[in-house]
Amino acid sequence: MKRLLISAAIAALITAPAFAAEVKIGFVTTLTTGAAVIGKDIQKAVNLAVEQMGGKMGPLDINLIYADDGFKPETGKQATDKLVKQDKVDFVAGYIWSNVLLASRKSVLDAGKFLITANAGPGPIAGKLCNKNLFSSSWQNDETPMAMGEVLNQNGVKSLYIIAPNYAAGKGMVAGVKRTFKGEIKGTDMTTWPTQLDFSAELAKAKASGADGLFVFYPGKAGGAFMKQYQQAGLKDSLPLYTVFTVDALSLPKFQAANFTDVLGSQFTQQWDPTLDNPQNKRFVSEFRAKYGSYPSFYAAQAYDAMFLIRSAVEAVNGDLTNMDGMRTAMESANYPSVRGKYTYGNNHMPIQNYYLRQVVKDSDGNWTTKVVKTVFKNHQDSYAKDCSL
Amino acid sequence: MDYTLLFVQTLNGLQLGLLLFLVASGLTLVFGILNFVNLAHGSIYMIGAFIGASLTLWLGNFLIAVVIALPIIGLVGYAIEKFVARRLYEKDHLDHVLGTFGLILVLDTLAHLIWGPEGISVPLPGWLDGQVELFAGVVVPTYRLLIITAGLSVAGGLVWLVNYTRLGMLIRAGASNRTMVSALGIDIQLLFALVFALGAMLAGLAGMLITPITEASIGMGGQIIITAFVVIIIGGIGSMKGAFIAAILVGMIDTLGRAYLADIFALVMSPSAAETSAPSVSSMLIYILMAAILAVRPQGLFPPKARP
Amino acid sequence: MSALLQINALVKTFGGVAATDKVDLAVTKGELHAIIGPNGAGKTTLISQLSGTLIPDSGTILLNGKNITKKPAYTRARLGIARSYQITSLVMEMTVRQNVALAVQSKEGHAFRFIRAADKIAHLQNAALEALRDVGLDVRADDLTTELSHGEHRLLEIAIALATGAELLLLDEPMAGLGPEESAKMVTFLKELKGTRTILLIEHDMDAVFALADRISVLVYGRIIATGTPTEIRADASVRHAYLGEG
Amino acid sequence: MKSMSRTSWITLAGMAALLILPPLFLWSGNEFYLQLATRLVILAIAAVSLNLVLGYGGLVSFGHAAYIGIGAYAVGIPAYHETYGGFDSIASYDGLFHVALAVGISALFALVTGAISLRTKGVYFIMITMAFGQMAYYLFFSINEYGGDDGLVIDVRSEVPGLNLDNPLQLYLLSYVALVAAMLIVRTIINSRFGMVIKGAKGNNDRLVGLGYNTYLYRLAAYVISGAMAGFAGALLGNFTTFISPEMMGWTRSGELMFMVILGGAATTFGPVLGAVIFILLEEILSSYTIFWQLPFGLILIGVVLFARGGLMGFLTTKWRKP
Repeated sequence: MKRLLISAAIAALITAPAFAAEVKIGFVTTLTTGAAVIGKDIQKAVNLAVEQMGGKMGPLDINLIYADDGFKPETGKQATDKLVKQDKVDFVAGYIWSNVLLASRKSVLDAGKFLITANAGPGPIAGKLCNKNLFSSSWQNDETPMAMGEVLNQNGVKSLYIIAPNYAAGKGMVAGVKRTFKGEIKGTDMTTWPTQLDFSAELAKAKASGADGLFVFYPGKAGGAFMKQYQQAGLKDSLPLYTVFTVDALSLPKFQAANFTDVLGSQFTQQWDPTLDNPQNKRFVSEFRAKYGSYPSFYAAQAYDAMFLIRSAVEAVNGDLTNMDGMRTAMESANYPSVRGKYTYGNNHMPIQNYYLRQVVKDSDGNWTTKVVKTVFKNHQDSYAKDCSL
Repeated sequence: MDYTLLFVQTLNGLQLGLLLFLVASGLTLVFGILNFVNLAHGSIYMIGAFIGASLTLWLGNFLIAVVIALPIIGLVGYAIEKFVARRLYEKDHLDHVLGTFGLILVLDTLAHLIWGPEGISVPLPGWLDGQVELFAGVVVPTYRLLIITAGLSVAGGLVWLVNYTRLGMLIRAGASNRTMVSALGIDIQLLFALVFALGAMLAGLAGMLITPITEASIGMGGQIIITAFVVIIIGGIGSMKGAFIAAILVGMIDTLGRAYLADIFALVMSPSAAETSAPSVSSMLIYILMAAILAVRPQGLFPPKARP
Repeated sequence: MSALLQINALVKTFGGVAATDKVDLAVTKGELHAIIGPNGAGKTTLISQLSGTLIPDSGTILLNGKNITKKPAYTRARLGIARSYQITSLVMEMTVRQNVALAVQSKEGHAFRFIRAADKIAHLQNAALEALRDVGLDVRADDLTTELSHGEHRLLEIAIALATGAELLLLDEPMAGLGPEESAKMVTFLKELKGTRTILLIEHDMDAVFALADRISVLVYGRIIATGTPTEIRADASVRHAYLGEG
Repeated sequence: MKSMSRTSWITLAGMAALLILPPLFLWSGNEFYLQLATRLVILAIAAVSLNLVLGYGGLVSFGHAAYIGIGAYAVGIPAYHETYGGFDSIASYDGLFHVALAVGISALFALVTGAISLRTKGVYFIMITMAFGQMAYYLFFSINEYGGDDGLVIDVRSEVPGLNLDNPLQLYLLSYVALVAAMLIVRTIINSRFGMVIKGAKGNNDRLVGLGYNTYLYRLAAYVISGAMAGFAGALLGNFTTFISPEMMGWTRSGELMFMVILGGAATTFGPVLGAVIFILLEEILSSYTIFWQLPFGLILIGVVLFARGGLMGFLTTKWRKP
């Protein structure tokens, strides 16, 4: 065992010194457990981005290191520590889960590296925990449900029943929709996360409440479970469903394979859609589909953007990675081709961007995908920016 | 009070309870007869779900897939017994816990390798996909009724099997007296393997039945196994009757807790406090129930008779 | 003559069958009182109720006039009852000496003493060795208990019971499974012990019982059918009929 | 008793390696391996404390991760309030206060749950301790104020007189000293008269009761001591990771602690430490090769249970005894 430790140390010694002409990017995502389906999609997008960049950012070679957070904050933090301390990366990107990001944030920022969140957007990092070296290529948690609340108002929904998982993001989503929805909230059920996947009791209550609409947030496999039970309960006509982060490009092929037609036509809000009309998005979606045979998810789109954001920083300083200020200024301008179209950064380094209403449709080949119905918010800024001291 | 809603929620609780019973019955059977603690029982439930789901997509019919998948999961159980479990019987419970903990890691990773991380959704035949109006105002999903029916039939079948068949006689004898069964010239190793396979089929069936409601996914076993253990501990480990009653009890308490706890709390505290505290308490409810029952009855509700 | 142990109308039933059926018994201080009876007569059930591993359904048990009927086993032990088991019950993973030291240490009132190593506490170890010497096991003091022979286990059981300093010893078939030679040794030992402690002895070996006992009670189907000196018992017609199978 | 000296030798060599190697990692520019060693040593403390009840006492506690979590929150919550205000009576950065809180609350939790759990035996005990662990998990999961499932970031480490815990080497050495202390404490307890009762009750509870020991109380005391020590390990872990989440208290974490004890060798002084070392290294090495590392890991776990009775310490001492 001693020999093992020593040889590990020697091996580390040999590999540790960074060979200058490369930019090291650590990408933290979920590669094990059932949630690995998201991490896999993200990997596809990131690999595609690297390929399209020809393996280079400015004069530097890209050295990309993936790390698995195991769907657990503690594991994610350990993985982050290793990236920062052992692999000595220049950028740490990724982070699907709010709790993993919150746990890992300090390790990256204390080491003076850039941290790019490509999905997670808990309130604190947009507000009091904002940092000059922390950027988001996604959104703040509350914004998407706020957009949905606005849609509900526009659709004339008078009363709403809410079902969401009882964890931080779930509570954030509920707070978000309540912030903009002007009608009456008939009831709110918070379910045990992530273990509870049978929603019969909640659906029965929602139905009995007599609300006009049902708002839910169930990411990942719980979303599939919820959609099915909603269909089996036959509530489509009496209690229309409004979701955020529940239906995505990862679940649609499964629904299609199971011929689960009720999901067609369902609507949800998001800052991106594969049909958005800009050259970068067209290239991304078509090459992604050509290479992997499926539509990219919004997770993939955000991770893809994160890579181009990083490239814009490296190019701006012409590969001088010691010029942190130069790279930061470059990223703050968001001067890179984003798949969501042009957006800007707020003082807290969260995107100020549009939110769209999306709808599930069949594409010309019969694949289930989404299209944009309308723009709900234009250049929307999150509500935590004022708490950020930057 | 809305009695229609109460009735529907009771049905929901019954359905959850019966599903739990399917998992717990296999667990308690294996423990009662083989004195074996099997944490990996949940992984068998998961594999059952995956096999059932794959066959459903392949054959295009859920019910036929279940019928074919059942013997397959039985074989999987048999293999697990033969290669791992059998070697653990003679060791103590701590070794069972650790060995089957390792088995969980192995089976979950194998499932990831075979089926990928995505999980599989399963379509139901049209006639199962709708709703039934039991009586005025009480509309329930057809499939939930199927689960209730299946759970009750399996419970009945187990009662018959254990009490009125030769295998059941051997099972009961094996439970109380291994030497006697061996002395009768019966291959006790085969008997044990069959019991284990039967337990696997029960867990697998539960997994197959839940997939149309949720989906087959990695890690689904780790979630149910703890609840199933709570059930058999409350019921008294090794007792089939205990497992049944405890499963229904846990299903009811969990469902009704989710449905009514906030209302009940609102009687004694502010509505907003009730709304925030109710979900926390309801997620702990079954553990509180278990601790309370064990505090009064350390052997559970129906401890099997002491073996002299 | 005062009764150290007084049992009144003790009843314990298992599934409707009375294993002990209104047993009355008085054990006098200093005597060796034997209980005999056919298999299944309820002897071990009786002992278990006295030691506290079973709690009687009804009736009373008095030790030195104190009611201990519902007291847990450890309390009874502290009040002065020590038991040797029919089926050897020792801590097999410990050394012989440690087994006895545990018994010696039980006299200290409590063992919430965390610092000093038990093996280094002289008076404990000496007392343990002494008890072992009494039964002739001192040479094996530092062997693991599991390495001892069956006969030695029986002796160790006695040594442990002695080392507790208990006033009343409940000996449940100390001769069980012993060869003739070992049995003889045990009888000699019990003879020496007699008079120093009050002993309630259950034993199948009739020769041993009649050689040792001051008084004998006969237990049949959970009832005491006779109590008396060995001579009286030998002469008792009901005993001969019910138990010794004569007449 | 020849194996005795072998055991001591292995223990001393192993502890010396743990003292010397990690600082070398730091000085050779591999701070990450020092961090790995810190986590390892802290988990070893928890394993040593679990060994007191599991190894020596035969009480299979399947909920010990809860104490680690409680200990970590005992650092995080006072620090959180000191930083962000509120709850003035506990708001503090004082390390001694954190430790007192961690040990105190853990002991209290062990006392209450142990009092109920120890009434049960065997599998019931395994499962009820797990149930209490899950309760603690869901409790912290649902306290929004401290982050719920998002966990709680500890912005400021405990302030300990004469030490700076932000210095990784000092934190490591403190953990190391704590580990040595934990080993000595367990060793002393186990050789004491109290320890004799605990070990005796594991071997033959009825016998001990028959001798007049209310073993329930002794076991409860051991359970409380073990819980308090694990809580202390949690306070260190909180300072090390500067982050706490309920996930640290889940039942799989408890299972991992049990595995460390069994892997290294239950009821030995050094076994749990060795188990923690091997466990962390295996996890680190296997997971650097494949994301499917849990497959070989699980197989090793099964192999250890099936073939390595007595754990690695048993294996090493018996192998070496033969000429």
